[in-house]
Amino acid sequence: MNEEKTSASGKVVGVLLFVLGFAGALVLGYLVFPNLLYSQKLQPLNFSHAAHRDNDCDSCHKFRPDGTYAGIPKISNCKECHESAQGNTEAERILVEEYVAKDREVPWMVYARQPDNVFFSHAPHKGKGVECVTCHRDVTKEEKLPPMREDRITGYSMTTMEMTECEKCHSAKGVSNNCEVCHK
Amino acid sequence: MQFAAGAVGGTLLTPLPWKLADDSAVWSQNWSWRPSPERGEITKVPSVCTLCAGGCGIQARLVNGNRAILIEGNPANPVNEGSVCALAASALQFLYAPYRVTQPLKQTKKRGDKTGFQAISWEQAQTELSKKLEEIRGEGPHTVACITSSRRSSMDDLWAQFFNAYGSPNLFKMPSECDASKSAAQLTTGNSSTFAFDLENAGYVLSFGANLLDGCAAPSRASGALRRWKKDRYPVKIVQVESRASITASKADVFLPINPGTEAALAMGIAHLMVNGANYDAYFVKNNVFGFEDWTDSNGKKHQGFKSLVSSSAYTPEQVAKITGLEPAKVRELAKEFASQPKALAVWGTGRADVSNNTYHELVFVALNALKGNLKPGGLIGLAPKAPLSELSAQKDILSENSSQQPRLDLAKSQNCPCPQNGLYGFLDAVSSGPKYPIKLLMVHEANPAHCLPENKLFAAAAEKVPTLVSFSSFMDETALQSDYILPDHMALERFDDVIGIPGAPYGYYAVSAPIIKPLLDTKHTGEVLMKVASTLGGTVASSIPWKSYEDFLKFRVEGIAKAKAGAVIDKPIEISSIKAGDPVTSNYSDAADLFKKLKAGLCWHDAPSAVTFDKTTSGKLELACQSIGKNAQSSDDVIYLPHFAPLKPSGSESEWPLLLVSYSSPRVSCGYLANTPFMNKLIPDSMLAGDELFIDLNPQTAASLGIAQGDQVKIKTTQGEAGAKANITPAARPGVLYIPRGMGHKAYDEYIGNKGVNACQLMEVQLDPVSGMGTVWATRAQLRRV
Amino acid sequence: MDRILIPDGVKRCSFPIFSLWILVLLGVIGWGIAAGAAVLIKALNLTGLNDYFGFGAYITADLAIIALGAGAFFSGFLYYGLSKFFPSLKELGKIINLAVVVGFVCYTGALAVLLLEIGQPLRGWFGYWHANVHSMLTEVIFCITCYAIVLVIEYVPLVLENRKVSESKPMAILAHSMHDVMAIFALTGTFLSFFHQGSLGGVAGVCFARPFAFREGLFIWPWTFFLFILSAISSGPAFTALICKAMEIVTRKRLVDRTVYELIGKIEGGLLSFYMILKLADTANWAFNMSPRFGLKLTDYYWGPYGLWLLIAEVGICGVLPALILISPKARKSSFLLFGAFLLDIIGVSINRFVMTIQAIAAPVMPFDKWQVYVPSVYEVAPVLAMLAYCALVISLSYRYMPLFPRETELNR
Amino acid sequence: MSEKGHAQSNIRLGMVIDLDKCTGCGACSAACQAENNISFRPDESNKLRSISWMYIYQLDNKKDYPDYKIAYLPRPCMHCDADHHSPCTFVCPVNATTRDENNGIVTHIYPRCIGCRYCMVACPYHARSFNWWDPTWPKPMTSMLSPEVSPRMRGVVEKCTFCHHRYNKARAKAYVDGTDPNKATYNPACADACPTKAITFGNLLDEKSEVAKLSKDPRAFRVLEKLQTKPKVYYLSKQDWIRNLADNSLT
Repeated sequence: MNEEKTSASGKVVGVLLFVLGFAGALVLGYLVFPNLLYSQKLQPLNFSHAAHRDNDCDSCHKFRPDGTYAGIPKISNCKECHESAQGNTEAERILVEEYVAKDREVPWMVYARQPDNVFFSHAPHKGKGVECVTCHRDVTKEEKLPPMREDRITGYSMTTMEMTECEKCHSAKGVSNNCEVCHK
Repeated sequence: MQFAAGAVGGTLLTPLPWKLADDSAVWSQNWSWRPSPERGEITKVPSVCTLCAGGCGIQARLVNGNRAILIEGNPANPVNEGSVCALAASALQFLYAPYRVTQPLKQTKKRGDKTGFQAISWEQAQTELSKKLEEIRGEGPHTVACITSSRRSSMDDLWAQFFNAYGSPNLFKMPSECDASKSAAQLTTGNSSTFAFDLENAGYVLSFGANLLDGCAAPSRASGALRRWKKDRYPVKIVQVESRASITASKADVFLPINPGTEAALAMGIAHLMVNGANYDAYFVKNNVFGFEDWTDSNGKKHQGFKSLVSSSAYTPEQVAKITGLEPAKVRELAKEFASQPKALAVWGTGRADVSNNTYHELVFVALNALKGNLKPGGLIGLAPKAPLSELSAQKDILSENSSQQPRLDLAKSQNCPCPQNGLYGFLDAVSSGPKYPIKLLMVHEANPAHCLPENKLFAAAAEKVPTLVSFSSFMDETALQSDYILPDHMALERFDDVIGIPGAPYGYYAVSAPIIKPLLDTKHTGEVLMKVASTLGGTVASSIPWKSYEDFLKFRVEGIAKAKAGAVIDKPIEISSIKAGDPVTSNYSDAADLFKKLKAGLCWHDAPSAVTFDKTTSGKLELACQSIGKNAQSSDDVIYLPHFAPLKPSGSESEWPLLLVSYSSPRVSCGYLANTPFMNKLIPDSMLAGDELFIDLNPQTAASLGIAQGDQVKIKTTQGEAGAKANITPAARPGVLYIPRGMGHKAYDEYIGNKGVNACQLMEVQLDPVSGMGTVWATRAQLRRV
Repeated sequence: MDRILIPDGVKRCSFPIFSLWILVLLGVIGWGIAAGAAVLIKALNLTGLNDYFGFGAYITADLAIIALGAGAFFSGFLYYGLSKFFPSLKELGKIINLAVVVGFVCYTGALAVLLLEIGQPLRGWFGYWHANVHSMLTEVIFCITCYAIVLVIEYVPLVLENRKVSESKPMAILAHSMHDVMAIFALTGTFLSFFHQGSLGGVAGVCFARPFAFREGLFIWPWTFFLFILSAISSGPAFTALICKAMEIVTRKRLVDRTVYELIGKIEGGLLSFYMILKLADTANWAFNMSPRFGLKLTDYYWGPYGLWLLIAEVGICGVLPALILISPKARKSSFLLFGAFLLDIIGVSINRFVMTIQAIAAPVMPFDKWQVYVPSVYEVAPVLAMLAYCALVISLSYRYMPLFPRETELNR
Repeated sequence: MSEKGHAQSNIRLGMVIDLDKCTGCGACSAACQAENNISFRPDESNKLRSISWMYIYQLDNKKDYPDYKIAYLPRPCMHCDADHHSPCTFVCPVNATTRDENNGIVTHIYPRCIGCRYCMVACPYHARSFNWWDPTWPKPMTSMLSPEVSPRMRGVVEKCTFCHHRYNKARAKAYVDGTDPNKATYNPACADACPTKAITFGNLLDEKSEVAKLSKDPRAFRVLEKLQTKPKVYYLSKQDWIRNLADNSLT
């Protein structure tokens, strides 16, 4: 412990070390950490929204009579056109061979999937005129499905809407923010 | 050190710690070991509940059509009007029960050894069963027997058809309260039907121990009746007569506490006062009742009539008071009230849905209602009408013809009964103690006699003598566990079934229970197993059972209704009790196919009530002197023909066994073929069960005399067996009487169901009714001491 | 062995004996940590808690230990705050370090136990982030945390005074400068502590559907807010004094002047008397005014093990009696009476915390409800004992290695 | 804000239970368990640790045989409408339990709950249950879990929600049908199940609703009215001994 001797250079080294630690932490926190936290998964097959542009959104993404939203269509919906292959892409082959032919549902991963404790109904949002793209990505020109990025700890999709976002819009529009409006 | 400080400072500025803290909380909100129910489209599928005989309309909620999540009442059904009971509300816990039998099993070790069950294919199971039946048939088909449920279902008729064609008389049903009603109806009216009560339209209800709200045979209907009685304006007065301050007693306006089993004495006492005071429907009695006055039989012999019997000194209010434990003044007051109330109805029961009553007592209640004129057309008592389903008739070959010479095994022994009925007890007794002929194969369908038959050791003793025991149970219950083969049926919600009438209901009722979901496991409809076996056996057995599927069989049965153009389908809510006997009900279906389609969609068929007819009796009147009893009678005493108070003495002496044990049923405990569900376990109060210990109810007075305190560990010993329990001291119990709930004490199933308390059936004594030969249960002599 | 760490001029027991004592304490702490870990891993079913007794031993122990730890802030308040006006309070400086240590251990210990108490410890921080400003518990969470931080800041200079540590110059400077600002912290702490002692009282007092605990109609609602502050300051210093006395007995040394004890006795006597007057008024109001309005009688609140003896013990034997002893200068002269009264005082306040936590929920409110009895399981007892052992451990270490008592050298010369 | 200390809307959902019709059969409670994914354990006889949103109390008139009478009192959450706050919502440190002033439902959100159990301490009706264990189901029975109610995790409190998920669904349907979502009606599972139709549910502020009429019936009472908790669950009985069990001073 001979502090007096090393004090001058020690200070410089100390500041340097501090800056190094500080910068290292920033790099770790902002660049490395997100990549560690989120996994990247590919959908079972590619779906090109752009290729389906001539259809209405509603012809696949529909409301059920009880007011609930069906979300991603079932294989029966795909089957209406894709009973047999419509082209020779790999995705087409997978769809027809693996799912249509075997009458299995495609295990799509939902980018906006909310956890079990959330009650979300599309009906009031649509009823109040909220556009799809307010919350979802614009898919009209999308050729390739983006990879699914899932939080390894929580299992949430990176693009799942967070509660604060819901609350912001609700309060801006004067809609109730009471817990049970969105939780079940 | 500086590096660390910098790193800490820097880290705090990045999202890392905050995101991790948030994520750990979010992680705790979505733990992977917490089940996440699959989402999807929710649909409703209507059906009819067949878990008990009540016939309620239900609807199931399904997710994506393949996962049932809820059973609700069907508002379109007139019986339950959208409601459900606790059992139906938890019905899915049977469907998804861990203790279901997942595929056919064959016992390869000792009976009862769970590890000895070997999975076999349906092919093998059916082949082995057919082969056995074929072998036995050559040696004498009457040595095959079956015990089936007491529900009213076409399955009963299919079994009967099979047994008739096969050639065995030994088909038995689990005991039911309706057995005695059937006997009484047979004796007094000559009809093979049961009495029906117009509960909804009664203006005054005098209930002799009927457990209307404590788990009766048709709980929904009783609940609906209670709702109507408790209306705001001019509510219906309810008087409950029994020994325990039960739920029904508490809901009643007046509770008359009596000694257990003495209800009929009180009814005789009321009749005594009505007759002596000439306060009865003399017109009806004079014109429609035989045996009220003294009568002469076909041999010209004179006999005493009911009038002279009931007005004798044996049934004075003082005598009745002595028997029942009531005050004479109470008896008088009650008699006056009952006689003077218009639309007064006397209902009765043994306090339990699953055991027969004493026939003479049954007759006493019929007589009391007859005095009130309730059995006249348009009266409050009718006969349960039958849906005109297509009749079955078996073709017989030489084997079945020959074996029909053989008497039913219970009759072989108890041939002294003048009016023999469903003699399961006689049968079991005969099998275990030197039968006239052996039983080589016993099948058990929709029944669990090893557990829920009072004095269940009789079944165990009989089963020991039977080389092959086959169970069709969907569940690994006590009986299935003891079987050599288990050929699991679909669970009730996975199969076609039907409901033919509702116990005690005056209106005609028929409903088809369609499956709500595809079978989950490798199970098979027992009806279809019978069809398959019959076709393998070939010949007349096969031609008697020509159907390929159970649905086809039901279609065939429904054709009968369509042919008769009878009744109508209820497609909008109606007040079914407002239909009177003889009211026209216009059919609203085009043909059999249309009718079946509607029934399959969960709608029910109904028809107007039918009045009591007396044209089938010898006298052409309501026979209070039941001449048919005389046929096999050993006694020449006139009283044997007449309704009278004739308690069957429990065995043991009062000095040795100073207490009486009475079992009771609770709507929160399933006590029949179906065990309790985990949901229902939650409903069991802590005054009934603590851990695995059952509570026996006793009066504070009884407890004081025995030196027992609340919650004490006790030993109960009856003439039939003994068990450890805890004491629950409650003023609901009559002094000197112990009460034990039924349906507890299962030994099979899983950790959620098994090992909870004591099975009442192992402690209760059964006595054979001298008229019908059926087992009756009311009280068993017992001792209780603190341990 | 550890000679160089021990302050100059004082005698301490031999290292092996000290190690043995520390090992015993560590054993208890280890046992408690194991039990606590089991609770965290296997969930709260291991405890004796149930749907009736949502609060149990953890909360009772926390409330009691925090009340008793109040000696820290109140002594600090008197010493740093009031001694300018009342010079006689300067005497308290002789024990103030111990008061800080006691406060520090009580609060940090309580926080650790609090973590076990909640069903979802990972979400514990929701209390700060999603706070409900109406909840008394929010106040408790905030104040306890803040005050625990203050206590850490107050405790650090003591550590820095260790002979070995203070050899380092920056440390000595730090210690010195921290001492200078200690008054500010002490007063901040006082404010925080007043506030949260009050909110702990509020926790029970605001349960307006729990007639046993609910208080209104006297002064500001919830009235228990002030009662809890008073009871805490009228017992906290007594607890510190009692610990000091215990240390004197164990170490067979004199650590503070007797005048300090008597001063504390005098202060506590006054406060306790004041508290008792209010408590009696409160009890009377509760028993004869509020409860009848809720349809209850005083006797409805007492049953079985939760008998009226609790009220008699709390207010009479452990309330009025020590108050009377402590306000009498003559009685304060007798060590037996003085320390006996301190003991009764802290038992009294502990009973109060027990009653306001456990009995408040054991007493049925619905007429058809039944009394229930709460029995803590070993998983609750062990962490609580471990917390006490932790307190003893820190106090032992502090005493051995830090100059806690400025007068120790002189008194034992 | 009104005098009551909370915003007023014209919807106040409430319930009336006719105790003279209730037979204690347990259908409401069983239906509630099925509807709300309530977990169960092999031994449910310790009622102090048994999760039940609709607990059925057995009342008795404290007389001797044969005057002894019992009655049943099903107890959902009372959804107290006390001024400013319900007893429980007042004390929750993390806003996990709140009262929706748009409809009066007292809600409890599991992902927010930290499990401090202060709300249970505050509730005099024992309407709240704690998850002392990890909720688990025998394997096949996970198939009967409803996706409309989220299964809980251990360490959180739960209670009756008046089946608010059904309300949400009814409102969503109203949007699709183009009707007024504020007029959407629904029944909780218990009211649907009741075999004697003893349970009536609806908007207490809608003068024409059955529930509003019954709540003003001379037979109507609430439990512990003296505590000013103002439950939105009313009971009906003609029998004095039952009515007297509503408040302590009456017994």
